[in-house]
Amino acid sequence: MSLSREQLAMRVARELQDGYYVNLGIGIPTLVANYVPAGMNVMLQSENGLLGMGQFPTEAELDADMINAGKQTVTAVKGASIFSSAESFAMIRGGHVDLTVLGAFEVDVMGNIASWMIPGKLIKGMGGAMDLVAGADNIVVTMTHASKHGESKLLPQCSLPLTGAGCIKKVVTDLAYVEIADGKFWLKERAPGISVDEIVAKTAGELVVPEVVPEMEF
Amino acid sequence: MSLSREQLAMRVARELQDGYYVNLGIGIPTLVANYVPAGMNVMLQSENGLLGMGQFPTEAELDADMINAGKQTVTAVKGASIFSSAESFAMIRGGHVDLTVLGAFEVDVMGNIASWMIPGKLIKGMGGAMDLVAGADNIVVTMTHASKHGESKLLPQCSLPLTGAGCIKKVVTDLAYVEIADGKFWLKERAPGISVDEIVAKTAGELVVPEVVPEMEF
Amino acid sequence: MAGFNKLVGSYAEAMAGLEDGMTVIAGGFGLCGIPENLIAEIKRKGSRGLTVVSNNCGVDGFGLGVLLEDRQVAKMISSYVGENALFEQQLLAGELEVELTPQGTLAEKMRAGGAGIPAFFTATGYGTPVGEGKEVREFDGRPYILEESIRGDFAIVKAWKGDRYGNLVYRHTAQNFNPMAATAGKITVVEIEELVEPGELEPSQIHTPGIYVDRMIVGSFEKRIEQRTVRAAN
Amino acid sequence: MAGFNKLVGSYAEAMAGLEDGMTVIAGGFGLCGIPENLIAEIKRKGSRGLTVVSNNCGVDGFGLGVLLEDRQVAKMISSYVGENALFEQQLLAGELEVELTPQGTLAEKMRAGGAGIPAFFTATGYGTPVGEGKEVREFDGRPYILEESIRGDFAIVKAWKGDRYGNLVYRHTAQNFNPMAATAGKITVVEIEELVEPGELEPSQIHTPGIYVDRMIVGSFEKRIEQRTVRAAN
Repeated sequence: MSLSREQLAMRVARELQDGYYVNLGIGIPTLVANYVPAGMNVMLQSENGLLGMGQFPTEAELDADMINAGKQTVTAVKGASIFSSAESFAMIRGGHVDLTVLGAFEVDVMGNIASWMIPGKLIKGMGGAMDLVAGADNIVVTMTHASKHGESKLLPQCSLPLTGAGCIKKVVTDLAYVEIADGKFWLKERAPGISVDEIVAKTAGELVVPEVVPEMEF
Repeated sequence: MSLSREQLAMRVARELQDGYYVNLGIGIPTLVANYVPAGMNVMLQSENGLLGMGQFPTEAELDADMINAGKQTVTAVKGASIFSSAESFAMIRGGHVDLTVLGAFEVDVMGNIASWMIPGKLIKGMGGAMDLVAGADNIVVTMTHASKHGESKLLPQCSLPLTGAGCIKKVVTDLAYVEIADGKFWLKERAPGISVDEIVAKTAGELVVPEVVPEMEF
Repeated sequence: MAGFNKLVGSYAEAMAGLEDGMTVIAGGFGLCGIPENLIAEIKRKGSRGLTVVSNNCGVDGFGLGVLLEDRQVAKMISSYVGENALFEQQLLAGELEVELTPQGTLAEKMRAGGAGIPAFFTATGYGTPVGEGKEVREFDGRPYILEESIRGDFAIVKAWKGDRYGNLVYRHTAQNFNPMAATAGKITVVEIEELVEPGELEPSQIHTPGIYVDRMIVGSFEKRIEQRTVRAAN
Repeated sequence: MAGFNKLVGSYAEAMAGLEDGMTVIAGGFGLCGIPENLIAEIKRKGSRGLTVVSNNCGVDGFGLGVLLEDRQVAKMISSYVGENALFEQQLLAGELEVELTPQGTLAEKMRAGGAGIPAFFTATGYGTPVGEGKEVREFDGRPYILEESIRGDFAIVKAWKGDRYGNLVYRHTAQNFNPMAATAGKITVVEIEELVEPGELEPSQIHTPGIYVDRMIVGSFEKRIEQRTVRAAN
């Protein structure tokens, strides 16, 4: 069966390492914070200027001056730091964040990502996404493998305007974990009960399939 | 008589205005702080990261972590701020300092200044001087009008390596106050008892002399 | 020190000199740390044809959103403008121009504008619509695009504590774009929550030195919350 | 949070991995805010052929000056090196290369290096020997030169207070180049005067967030004064 939102987050969480500074995008990426392995510590960076984002506040803790990049009220963990947007993006763009997790509309075999704009629909803007994909060395994209209409989101070439060029190496979808290298997708793991054939059928870009494709375990 | 060091500083101090943020170079420029007119307030910027430099410390106040750009121990006035070198030069290079006073070896009719290097002698470095002359709109150069050997320091073209190009508009020498515009020196004031002829004789670059040249008063 | 007293007596005085067609840089992220009353004064004043540089454009009826009601904004330079129906309507009607700029590039453009740096190279936006028409250059084998800095005729800033010399401290994540905005205005106007005496702020803990500040006023703030998220107390 | 504990047990551990020919960026201005003991460890270790990026090169026998004694430095990138006879001697003998860089450009090069900006335009140095061979471009009718950023294999930094996550606060003007240096090292090593518990430093008052810091050690410091200037007490 294809992965649930929670399983997607759980699978992404396996990319975490102890001591990682991590930026989690809005949506499924945010859920990754719930699946940090026991005994492992990560520190969450929120691009509006907070390193060490904590949980939501209680009513008593609620403070309009304390928000995250999703404009949600949050708290700070002990040892957090708070700084300007320029400092925050110096961190991001200077490659100091260890892992960035974000959603996407499409990725392609060249590591391109489209995640911010669908021409014809209203353009809301890229926010910090272009900075995050350009600045990070280690990015995990998480999304569904295909659209509701069955159209693959893993393409030979992105059809939508790009967020970043040649920057994506790891994709966790509801069907598979795929890496990108040498102008190809490389199938590394499949979701429990999902056949290689289904993944192949739903991957439009060139996909390298090894003899054995391990099944994810949860 | 040609101006003393103190008179040079006094004349430069007349360029101050209430509320000015001022950067004073090492040497005579430093003395300008002693001649701020009564009732006028200026705030001194020291490029190592101090806005609101105060007087030297007493023995009791002495602190190795509290120095100015000349590496002298100093204090901070009430309302001072202390910041990084990047922030300090953002201020300077962004044009936020109202007046910069510095010494020079030579200036020329194009507003070029040479103040940091004499080839053949040891090169100590430019420190912050190139940033100061490039960043400030309002710069006063103070120096002797001619060398000990009588060679003019106000030249058609600087002979020494430049500190900055086309940035100097005001020069206070021991003989005169001269402005630079349209590729010429313009004689504005002469030191008490100094003849226009002497100033003309000691100015190698083209000098425009008005019918009346007021004498400085002290 | 009379010459350094940045306090003004009214919001009208704070925004005096703002003219139609000017560029205004505003601090704030979403509705957090926005100069609420300075924005309201721009609405009251009725200046038109403004270029507004701000990460977001508020929401309908609050923050910079109120400047849309009387069509005062000709152009927005922002990274994200998705919270505002009136914005969408004016954009689709061609009444509003928008220049979408990556958030980090926007922050750096303001900082560079204040710091005398007219342009810088960044990897952000290379190969995307943001990079179109911009110079591309490789450094160490990687392509970067050239981005130019931004300065404003006015910068409007919200701080927490300030002394009359204009030394400022921001509160929590209400800092965001405010320190860069403060450096990038030909005239920088700040509203603060709390006036303190010079010397009360520790010199090395001042976020914005007073040299950047031209005018300051003490205000009171609604501080509307955009996404109210809470957890149950244990 | 074990993974975030930046404390190391010895100076040898702090500088482990430093190899001949590497680039080291050092904080400090004159003798103020210099990482005294990290410099001493580089001397002890004997690494050679180093490129050292620092505003100054200490004085004879103290600060970075001690690295000249055994000719460990191949190249200095500095704005001012006038306080050091041994420096002069090695420079004139051709044993030492020096790249003089305007102080503000040097600070910005370090900041840019840490912030992912490979190059920026600045007016500083245009028309001077510093501008020779560099690209010139006009913006708004004024010429600027293109300067490239600096990164180091190591950055060595001196702070005042720090917690074990590497969050740092600097004391007075000992801040100077330290915050930029901290961002620009592949490995950033900090020595502090006083260790505090995480949470003791107010989050919005931290000068250097721990994300930039790889290793930290608590040291004791001589803090030599270069120009001792005092006034009589009233």
